Amino acid sequence: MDTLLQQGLELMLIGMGVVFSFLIVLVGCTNLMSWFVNRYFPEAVPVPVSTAAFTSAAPAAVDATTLRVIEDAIRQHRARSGRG
Amino acid sequence: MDTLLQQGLELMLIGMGVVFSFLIVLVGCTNLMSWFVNRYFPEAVPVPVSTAAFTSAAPAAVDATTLRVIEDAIRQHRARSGRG
Amino acid sequence: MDTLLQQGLELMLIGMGVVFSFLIVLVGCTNLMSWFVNRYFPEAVPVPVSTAAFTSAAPAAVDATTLRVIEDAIRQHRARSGRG
Amino acid sequence: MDKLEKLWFSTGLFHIEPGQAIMIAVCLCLLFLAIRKGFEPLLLLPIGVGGLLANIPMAGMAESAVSQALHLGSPELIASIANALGVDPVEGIKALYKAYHQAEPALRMVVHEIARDANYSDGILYLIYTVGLTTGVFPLLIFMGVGAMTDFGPLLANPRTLLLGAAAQFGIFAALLGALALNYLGLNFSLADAASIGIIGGADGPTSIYVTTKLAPELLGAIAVAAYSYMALVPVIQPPIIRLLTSQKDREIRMEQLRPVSKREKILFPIVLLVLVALVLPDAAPLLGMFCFGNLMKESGVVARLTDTTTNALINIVTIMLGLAVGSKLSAEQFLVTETLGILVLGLGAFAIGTGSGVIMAKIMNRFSSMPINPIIGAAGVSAVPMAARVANKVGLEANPQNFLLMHAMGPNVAGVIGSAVAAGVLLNFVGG
Amino acid sequence: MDKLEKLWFSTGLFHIEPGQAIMIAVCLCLLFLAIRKGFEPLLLLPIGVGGLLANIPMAGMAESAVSQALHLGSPELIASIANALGVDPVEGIKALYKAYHQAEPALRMVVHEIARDANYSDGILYLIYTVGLTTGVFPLLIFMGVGAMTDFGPLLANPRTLLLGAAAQFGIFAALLGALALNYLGLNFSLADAASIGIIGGADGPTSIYVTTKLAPELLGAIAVAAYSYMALVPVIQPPIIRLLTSQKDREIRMEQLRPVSKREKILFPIVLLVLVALVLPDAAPLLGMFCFGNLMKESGVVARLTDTTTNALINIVTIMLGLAVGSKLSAEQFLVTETLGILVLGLGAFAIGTGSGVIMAKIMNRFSSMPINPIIGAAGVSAVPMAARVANKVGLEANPQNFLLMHAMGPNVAGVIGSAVAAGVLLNFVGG
Amino acid sequence: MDKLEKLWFSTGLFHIEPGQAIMIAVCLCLLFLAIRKGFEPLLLLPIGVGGLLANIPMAGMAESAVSQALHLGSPELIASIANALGVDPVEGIKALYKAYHQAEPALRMVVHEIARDANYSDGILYLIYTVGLTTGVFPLLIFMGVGAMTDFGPLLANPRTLLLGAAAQFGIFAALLGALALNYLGLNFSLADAASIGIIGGADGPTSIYVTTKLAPELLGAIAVAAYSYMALVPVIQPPIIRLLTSQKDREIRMEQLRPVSKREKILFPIVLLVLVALVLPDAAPLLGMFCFGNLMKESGVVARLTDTTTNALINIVTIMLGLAVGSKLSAEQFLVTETLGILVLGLGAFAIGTGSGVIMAKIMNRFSSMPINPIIGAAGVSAVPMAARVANKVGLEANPQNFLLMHAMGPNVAGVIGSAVAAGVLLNFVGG
Ligand code: NA
Ligand code: NA
Ligand code: NA
Repeated sequence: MDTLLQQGLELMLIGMGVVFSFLIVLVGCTNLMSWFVNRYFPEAVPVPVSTAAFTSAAPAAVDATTLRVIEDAIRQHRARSGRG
Repeated sequence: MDTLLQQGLELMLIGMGVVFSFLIVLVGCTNLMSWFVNRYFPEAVPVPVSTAAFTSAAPAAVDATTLRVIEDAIRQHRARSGRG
Repeated sequence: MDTLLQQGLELMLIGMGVVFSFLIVLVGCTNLMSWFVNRYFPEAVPVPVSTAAFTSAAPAAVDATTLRVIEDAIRQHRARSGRG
Repeated sequence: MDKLEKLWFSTGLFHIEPGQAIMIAVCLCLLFLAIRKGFEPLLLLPIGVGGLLANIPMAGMAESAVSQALHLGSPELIASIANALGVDPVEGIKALYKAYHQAEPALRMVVHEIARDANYSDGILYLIYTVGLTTGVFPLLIFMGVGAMTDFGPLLANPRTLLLGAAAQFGIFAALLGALALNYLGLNFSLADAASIGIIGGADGPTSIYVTTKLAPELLGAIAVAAYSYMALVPVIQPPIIRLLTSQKDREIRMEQLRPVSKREKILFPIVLLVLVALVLPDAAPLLGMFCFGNLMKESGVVARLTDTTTNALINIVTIMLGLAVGSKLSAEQFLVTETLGILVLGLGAFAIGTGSGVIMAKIMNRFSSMPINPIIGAAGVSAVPMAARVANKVGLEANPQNFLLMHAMGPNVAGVIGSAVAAGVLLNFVGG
Repeated sequence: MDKLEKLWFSTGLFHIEPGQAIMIAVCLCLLFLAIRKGFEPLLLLPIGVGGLLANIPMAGMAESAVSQALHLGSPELIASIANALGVDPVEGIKALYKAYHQAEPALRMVVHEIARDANYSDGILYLIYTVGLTTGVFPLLIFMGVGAMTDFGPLLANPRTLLLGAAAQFGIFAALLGALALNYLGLNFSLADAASIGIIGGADGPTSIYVTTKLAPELLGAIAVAAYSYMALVPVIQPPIIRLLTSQKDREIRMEQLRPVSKREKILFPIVLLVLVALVLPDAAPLLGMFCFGNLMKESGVVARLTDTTTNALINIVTIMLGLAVGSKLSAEQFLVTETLGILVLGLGAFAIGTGSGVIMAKIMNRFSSMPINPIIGAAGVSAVPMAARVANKVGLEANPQNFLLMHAMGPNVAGVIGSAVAAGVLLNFVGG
Repeated sequence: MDKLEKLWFSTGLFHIEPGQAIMIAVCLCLLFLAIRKGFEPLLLLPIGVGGLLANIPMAGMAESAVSQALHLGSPELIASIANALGVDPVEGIKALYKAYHQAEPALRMVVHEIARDANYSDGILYLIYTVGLTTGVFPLLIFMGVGAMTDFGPLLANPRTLLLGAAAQFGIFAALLGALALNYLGLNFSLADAASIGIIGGADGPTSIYVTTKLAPELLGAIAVAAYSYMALVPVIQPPIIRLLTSQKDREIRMEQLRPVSKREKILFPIVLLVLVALVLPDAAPLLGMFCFGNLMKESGVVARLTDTTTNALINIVTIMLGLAVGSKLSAEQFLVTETLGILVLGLGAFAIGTGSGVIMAKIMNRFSSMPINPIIGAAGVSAVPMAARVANKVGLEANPQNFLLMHAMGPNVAGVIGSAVAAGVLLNFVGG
């Protein structure tokens, strides 16, 4: 039992150790990469940070009615040949 | 042979019996459920029965030309990166 | 070794032979089919040859902006219920 | 040059058997019906192509590696297989194949390996069939998609119409009896065969295929073709029967506007149905379970993206594969038999009787109920969604141009789907088990 | 008539066990939470239905053919299986099943064949589970899709926030220890069980499922339910913890506008991450590999049609199947045990501790850094994308209506996904290996 | 602490072999070509990532459980496997692996089980490869999708151009001979290898992959990479060859407007082609059968929803999986050999010779025919649809700004697809059989 808890503690130490060291290294590599890219391959117009972490959560650029119309169209387009 | 036909008859009796009894019970449960819902959880605006049993057969709410335009758009959108 | 090269040569002869004879036969059948169709089942308005061999490369019938609007709509429509 | 000879020996013309030629012609007819006549093209087109591919001599696209090795292999190869099976090669291919199927799994794997080493591999149609149909996965996924496209609103507005869906299943059992009766005319149908034939009367593709693959796989080709053809022929089959069994006065009956049905009822119905199945009819659980799952996804409205994929990409992919797999069963030795004729006749009978009993049930219900039902909609009880409902609507309009029965007919129509799934459960339980 | 008796014997009511009834009720609750309360419906709805189907008596939809044969089969059938396994039938089903699992593959195939010949076939949920989860394919495909929907822009604009994602993983290991500690209270968790429970703190569905199927499949149902429920409860769980650990002044900290990130950086990041994983952490390669693949497809912009399918048809299909497969593990004997209570408690603890450690890490970083971080965004380090980031934004606006933290919170939020994948790799390496 | 040691032992850096490092670099180049240079990104991106994942040390994502057990397992584990195989462990891994592959299926399952019990499971790339490529399912499904995206209109308007598609296949057999000739330079290509290399000249991805997986799977990585790279390089490879073989006068030849083609002809063509294949060339049936199926779905117009899914969700999903599966074959021991150089050279030669013979064929046809053909379009006969046709159009416009050859070039272009499928059939029949 104790050995089990001990194993658990060990695992925690190693686990958090690996997680932190890996992500710290990743921070380093990322900074290096960004520095390198912006230093040697700068882009004319840099892309601004998109306003959401998920394309799926992209902002609604279309008003509701248009959207509904289009959705109907899509549904029809798909359902063209009826039941599968 | 006869036994086979007999088995068939038996099967018919049981089969139709089960089908009917099951669907009669279902009628009961459905009525109970509907009564219960409309009694205790009535909805503000009840949804009218849609005009088709298949969403895929949904009425064309978009005029043909719009539809065609949109379909082209969809096709382009999908075919953006050409042959698979 | 020589036998291997010899096999290769044989394979080339047979291969090109088959490819050519098959496609020549296909030319014949195709001409026959086209003649037959246009002779006995002519279509009122024949479909003009589409301007690309791939539907995916279908002509852009929609201007860029409309396209973008519609794509947003589609994306929203799909992403309606967020992350999978 | 021997290679040229080998070339000629490797053509289809050299090896084609009359049966294969006939089946290719049959499949071309199916394609004609699907494309030109619009007979359920979503399934008959893939089925037709699948059947055509399955009957290409030497290609073995619908056969396992072992079956190809036995039919196309060299004498040495066959000898080594016979040796592995402990059978004398002179007993012929049939005997070898039988021995293979009766062998223990481990031995079968050895034989399969011998075939593989001789460069024979399972045909793609065989693979699709094995993965999708022997497991029952394809019909169940399609049933899920159908559920996600079904609206129980009309049924909930008038639950009594469920009984019409029940009555129409009589066609199933009538055809079952008919099949057994045909044994007296020299045909040879087991109870399992008869059950599979009967289920054609369910007028529901996935249900028929699901039951047949479990009870009588060798009849799958004929039964699927019959089922989908007659579904396409519903506008031809049903009207005369309806007219025969109803008076002009019957057909003119006006039905009152259906009450609006709340979203909550629509969400709860598949759950109620599912629980009921769980408690009463476990044998129908796979079919109705997936059906209710699809419908719940649709009505809940909280998983729109899943519903969208279920009713489009997923059901379309499965439909293509299902069609090819069914077509792979259109082999000459299985299809070009008198039994097929019997199946076609019985299937037609099943549809007719189902239609009739639905109509009659409606008339009986009118006896005992104050609010009248137009007996025409009883015909929609055979399912064949949504075709049968449209037919009912059309016949109704002929009798009375103001009489729009479509919505009223959708109730029995979807009820018929449930009804035949229940019947399928009974058959699987009593015949299969 | 004996058939009527057989009919009654074949109903669910006759066979249902209390456990199954309770599990059906539990699944109905899951459906209620998914549909009415909007708890991660994309997964809890399929899981709920899958669990319901799995608990239908006699249907055996979540069981292998052999298990069905043993539980539902006739005495003769069981005797023949026992005979094949060389076990005395009187030792009971459990012993037979154990013997079956310990038997050699060839023998198992023989037994499976006996079951098949007796008309028992693998249930569809069992098939989906076997094909998609035991192989790890489903969670990996979903991870690919999630990668294709993730934008690392905010993270690249402020890479330091990766450390918040690291700190938040502390919840995983705390819960792991907690699980082991619970053994003193009479529960019985192995190290593998504890690791699977801990990973709930990763607040990442696919990661939890991937790890659990490899380390403790019998806990899958409970763990998946806990993981997705708590992800849905993030808006309830996190705010109090954040407020407890931060002063009003902390929460009002304004963070400067993120710098624009170039397309090139976004394309290179998944490649850098992938190479780093390859060199340092092979055990995390499957999860992070597929994740980076999806993200590279998205950011490269040259395979839009693949990205589109990955983030729609493919991920939706897999999500449905994954849900059903997870639900198939909601059996009474596996779920209705005190361990499940422990799992629910520990899972909640893991979320809370992860949130807390993320916040504290942010405060520590503020000690040593000039440009301050609003500690609220530390809470987003648990991932639960994008819910946790939205919560952080909301709490931030309460403290200061001008304080828009959403974008800043997305950094630690996606960092949390990487962090828990790394932690999963460590657990699989040390516990699994 | 021993755990720390285990930690270091479990890093990739500790285990990486030079070969793996080089292959990772190679894959990064592939990604660069796909993303930055736009080389067939739809396939080269997944292939590149697949190759990268396959070369991650210790991860074994492209290896079976047994292979992982042998390469990564403890001495005890290897000993128990050796014991099961009846081999002396000292003979080394290679010997064990060989013995495993030669063992009977049942024994192999036992070994696989030993590996599974030691917590090794088949890598995901290995699974995808096994399920999709060894069965041939992936290339066939992609061919179906390509068929559903192909328009035979231009070909039907001028069937003679089929001959250009035939001539261009000469590149296949020239490369085949070349491969055999290279044996004199110390390389070591069997007839099967040579056939697989030759098929690169078919300029058709799925066909090359289908043939190679059947004839020389160990060359798959190199051949697929060569095939797709050269397809992307068509705009570089073809123009000089065309100019070399044609005079300015040749290139200025105007071709008359193509006649309109009726819908019926388009529907009948795939059927005619399919029947012809059935009667003459069964070996090409799988490839051309699926191709015609896809095209029939498109032209029939009655199954629009199936066509839509086939050309989008389905082909995209399969493309992703196919790419990963091909990439999984980019292992150091298979790719970093002189043979690969030979393959790259021969592949280029195949493209060049195919282009040339197409052009020359066109000039020959002009000798015997009244209505002239612009020899440029002969180059499109190698297929590489639609790139080669666009190149022909571009070269034509250079010669004469009024000379639009695109539609005329589409004929030989799609003819080339049929041509190489036929050639593939011959090779599979004579080399594989
Ligand atoms: Na029915
Ligand atoms: Na996390
Ligand atoms: Na070609």
